[in-house]
Amino acid sequence: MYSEKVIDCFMNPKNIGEIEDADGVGTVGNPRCGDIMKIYLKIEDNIITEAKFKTFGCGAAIATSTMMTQMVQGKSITEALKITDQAVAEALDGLPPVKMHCSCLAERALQAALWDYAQKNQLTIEGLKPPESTTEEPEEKSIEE
Amino acid sequence: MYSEKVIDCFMNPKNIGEIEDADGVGTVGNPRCGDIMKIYLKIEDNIITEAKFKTFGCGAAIATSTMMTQMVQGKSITEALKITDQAVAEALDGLPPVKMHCSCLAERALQAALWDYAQKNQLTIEGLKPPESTTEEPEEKSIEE
Amino acid sequence: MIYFDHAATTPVKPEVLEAMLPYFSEKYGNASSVYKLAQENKKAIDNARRVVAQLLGAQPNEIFFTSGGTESDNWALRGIASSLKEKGNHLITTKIEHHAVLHTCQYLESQGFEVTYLDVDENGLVTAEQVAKAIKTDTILISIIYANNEIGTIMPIAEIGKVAKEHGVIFHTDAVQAVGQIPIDVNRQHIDLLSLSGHKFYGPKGIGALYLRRGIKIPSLLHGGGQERGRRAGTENVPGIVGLATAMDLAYQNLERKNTKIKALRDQLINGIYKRIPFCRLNGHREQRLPNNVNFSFDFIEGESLLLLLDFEGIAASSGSACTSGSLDPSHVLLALGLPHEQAHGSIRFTLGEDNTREEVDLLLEKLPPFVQKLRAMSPLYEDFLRKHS
Amino acid sequence: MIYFDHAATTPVKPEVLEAMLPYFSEKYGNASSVYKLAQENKKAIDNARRVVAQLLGAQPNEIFFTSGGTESDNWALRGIASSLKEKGNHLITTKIEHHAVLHTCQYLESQGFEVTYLDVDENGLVTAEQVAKAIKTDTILISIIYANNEIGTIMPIAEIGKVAKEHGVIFHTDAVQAVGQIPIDVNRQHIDLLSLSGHKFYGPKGIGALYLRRGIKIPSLLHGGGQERGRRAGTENVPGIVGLATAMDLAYQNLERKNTKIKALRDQLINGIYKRIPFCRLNGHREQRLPNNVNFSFDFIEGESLLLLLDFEGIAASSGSACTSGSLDPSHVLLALGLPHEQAHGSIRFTLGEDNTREEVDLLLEKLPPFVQKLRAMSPLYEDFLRKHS
Ligand SMILES: Cc1ncc(COP(=O)(O)O)c(C=O)c1O
Ligand SMILES: Cc1ncc(COP(=O)(O)O)c(C=O)c1O
Repeated sequence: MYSEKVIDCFMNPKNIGEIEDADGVGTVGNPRCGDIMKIYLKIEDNIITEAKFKTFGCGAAIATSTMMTQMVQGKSITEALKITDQAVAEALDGLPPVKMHCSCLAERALQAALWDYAQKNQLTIEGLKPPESTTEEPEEKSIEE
Repeated sequence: MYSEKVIDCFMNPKNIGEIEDADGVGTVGNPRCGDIMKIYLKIEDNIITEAKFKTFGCGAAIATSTMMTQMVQGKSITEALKITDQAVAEALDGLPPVKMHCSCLAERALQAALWDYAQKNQLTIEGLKPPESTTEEPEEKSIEE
Repeated sequence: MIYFDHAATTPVKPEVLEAMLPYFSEKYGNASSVYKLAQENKKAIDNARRVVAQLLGAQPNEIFFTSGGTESDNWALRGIASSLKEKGNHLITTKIEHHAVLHTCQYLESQGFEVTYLDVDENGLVTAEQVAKAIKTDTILISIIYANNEIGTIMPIAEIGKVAKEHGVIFHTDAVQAVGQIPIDVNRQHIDLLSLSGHKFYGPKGIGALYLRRGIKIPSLLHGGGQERGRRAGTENVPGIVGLATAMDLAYQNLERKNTKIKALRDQLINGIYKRIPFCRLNGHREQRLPNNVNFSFDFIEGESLLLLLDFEGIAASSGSACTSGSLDPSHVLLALGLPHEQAHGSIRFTLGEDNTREEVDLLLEKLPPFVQKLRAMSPLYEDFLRKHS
Repeated sequence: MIYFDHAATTPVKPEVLEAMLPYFSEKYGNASSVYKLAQENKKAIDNARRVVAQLLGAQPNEIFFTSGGTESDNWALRGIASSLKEKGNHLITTKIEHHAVLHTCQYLESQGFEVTYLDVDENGLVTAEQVAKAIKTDTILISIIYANNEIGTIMPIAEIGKVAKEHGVIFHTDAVQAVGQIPIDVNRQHIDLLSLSGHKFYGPKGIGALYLRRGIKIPSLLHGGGQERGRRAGTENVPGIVGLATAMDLAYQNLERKNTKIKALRDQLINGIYKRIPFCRLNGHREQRLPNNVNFSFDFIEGESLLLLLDFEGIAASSGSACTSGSLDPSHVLLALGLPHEQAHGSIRFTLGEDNTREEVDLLLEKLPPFVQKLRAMSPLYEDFLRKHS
């Protein structure tokens, strides 16, 4: 069901951990839907120099966390904000339909961390909205494709 | 589905044919239910000396015709009237449930032939009722056991 | 044994059984699970779905596996009835459907739906015009058998599909007898739902499929786990699904060549019977007919007794539909053609298969006349007939 | 591969496959036909029905073959609901039924029936008293799962059956997980309807049965030919039926000996996990539990990711019911036990089979702790927990 890329990112996850003095931290998801993603960012001169994560979730959630943190590292905030859930999923050679929400989660976790950074530094980052409650309700179960 | 006795009576039927100067002839059944049985009897001194049949019908109908005509031969009318459909079915080592109506048919064909004999000779035979219309409706189809 | 009852069921082909075998005891995983063993089975199912879809001109996500033709028919009719009951309560079908459709229609009538059962002509045909005339503003479904299981008559499906489409009415066809014998294209023929069953084309019993055009929603008939994309619950019968697809694929290989051969046997049998046996009649359309179907009424005799005589010579055939043998009712299909009861009771169906030979047909043609004669000699109907005409 | 997912499905036993094989390509006749080939199949079906009946303490004419547990459950519930709707519209079931029962109940609710979903205790048990209390004057059916597929808890079926009988309410049990593992007697346990499925006890997929007590009438779910004495239409899946009966017969041979062995492995696994892994909990009743079921919640981690790690070591297990893996919902069964969502998501089921060995369990016990540790190390929940307790 998973692509080899997903499996690889899951079996050999990168960027696991916390950043003690992170510039931005974002947590999304909730136990109810079985996925919690927490992203830590170091940001210098508008450039994301380091990204780490902790994730409670399925294989796809862990793989997208790995992929997302890899993709943002070295990117400017503006560039990082352009990374959509689609882009993460594509970089993983696709996700099964029932797992597409995991890539949304990664996108939202990143945005939450950037929002946290903006709040702390009293910045306005264009196009960045405040994260929805971190304990949002899960999307409706969708077995029907 | 059929016992060996039924198969034998069907494959090697006895007493097929007409009796030109029959003393009693009875026909029961109708094309609608797929069975027509016609029985010819020769009767001398209250004894059935000869019985023949013509039957349009399934294997069970032909087998019961054979069995019935064999069973009545040499019997007195009173004895013959005691031959029930159950007795015919038992003599055939049983009939499948959906085919039990065939043995009823044989019993009724015999009674119709005896009734015809009684009418022709203005006799009253105890326990013998006039045959129901020979074109009666079929019983309800019964797949449920 | 000589088997002339391929419309009742067919043997599983060796290649089909071989394709199925690994899925019983080796690749046995539950296709809904996460691990590898299960995922392999999921792939096998996906692949089977693709094969079935492609052979019908459909998309894989329009194919749903079921437990057989009966379930597909039940699901199609009850599904559409239930999902469109706000729109209307009228269904159109024919008098010569298989019981899986007919009894479902009767069930729907008991639930307040109205069903028009179209008459057929003496060959078992309905016309697209008849269908068009029967459509009312509250018609929600047209269900017409593709090819009849008893008499082999093939309906003008593409024309009926066109009428259905023009009137915006959903069109289901019970193609259980057609699939594997006739090329089908659900788009060109404007078919919205189609039922098929594996064991009719050398696949296994207990597996079938429903084609459901994308965009048409019907509720589940079997509720439970999320299998078949939430539409048909129940642990997937992987060997069955693989077997069905393999068999269907094989059936459509060299179809024309196989049909040429089978039609030749069929015509040899039809002509041979006409030549050798008086007072008989071919039932069903002479040309618009399944390549493998021969159905005759023999006057004055009853079908089952003829079947038994043939059986003792090792020849297997059927009187009408297999399911109804052993019941008292004469075939509703033959009655709908206008046959009198005694002729309906006196009909026999021979359905040929890929492995039947000229020699087998020759043998049948040799055995049949004396058997018919034997039964006529004991028939009171023949006696009456001879008396009248002597 | 090491297979610990026998509750999802089991491999077909060689003896079972062997018994089935002749019915694919040799004895392939349609069991409803008249001729010999078909009659042999009819005999095989009759024989299978006798075997199944005898193992349940039932009569052969109380057994109806279906396409699986799902169909049996759907048929039982909808059948009783439909035939008794004049008498009442209330059903009683539990919160931990399989979806085949649960979703059918929800369907019935949409049709105007009222359903009471009984709570279970922290071990997944309902009591006969709970059932008795829930019975109302318009209760027409009690449907209780015999043994739960996720947590293995065995319900007090005989006591519930007694309550049902005393109140004159019909009692159905979904025994799909119990059949083949636990001795069942429908009379002693006062069971009126019982569902079972072949592939759960080393039989084939796509075949099941419904036990229906003599005298109880339910309408058909699948309408069509007169198969299964007019109750369940569709050409009989002869290899499936023969396979189911053969497998069920084998399952009940030396049952006690096999269960002693499996229980020993189960207890080895339970005790081993408790010994090696902190912050975990056995789900389901410790004693009133299927011999082959082990279900653990591991705090702070999610089940599927643990499954994947195990899969890469060639170990197959399941998180909750196989059908719901891949959905977003945590198991409704675990939630009903009172587990918080994160623990429900973090549960794994190991279900043992006759061929599993001590060595395999040892291997699992060796692999499991580092995998759990690996996932905890990347879990934000574990991070929070450590922070709070440091
Ligand atoms: C035309 C037709 N429809 C439906 C069916 C039912 O298929 P099954 O018996 O495989 O359920 C059959 C065969 O029995 C058939 O010939
Ligand atoms: C308790 C229970 N009921 C019903 C079913 C459904 O059986 P099947 O998938 O064979 O239709 C299952 C297994 O999937 C089960 O475990």
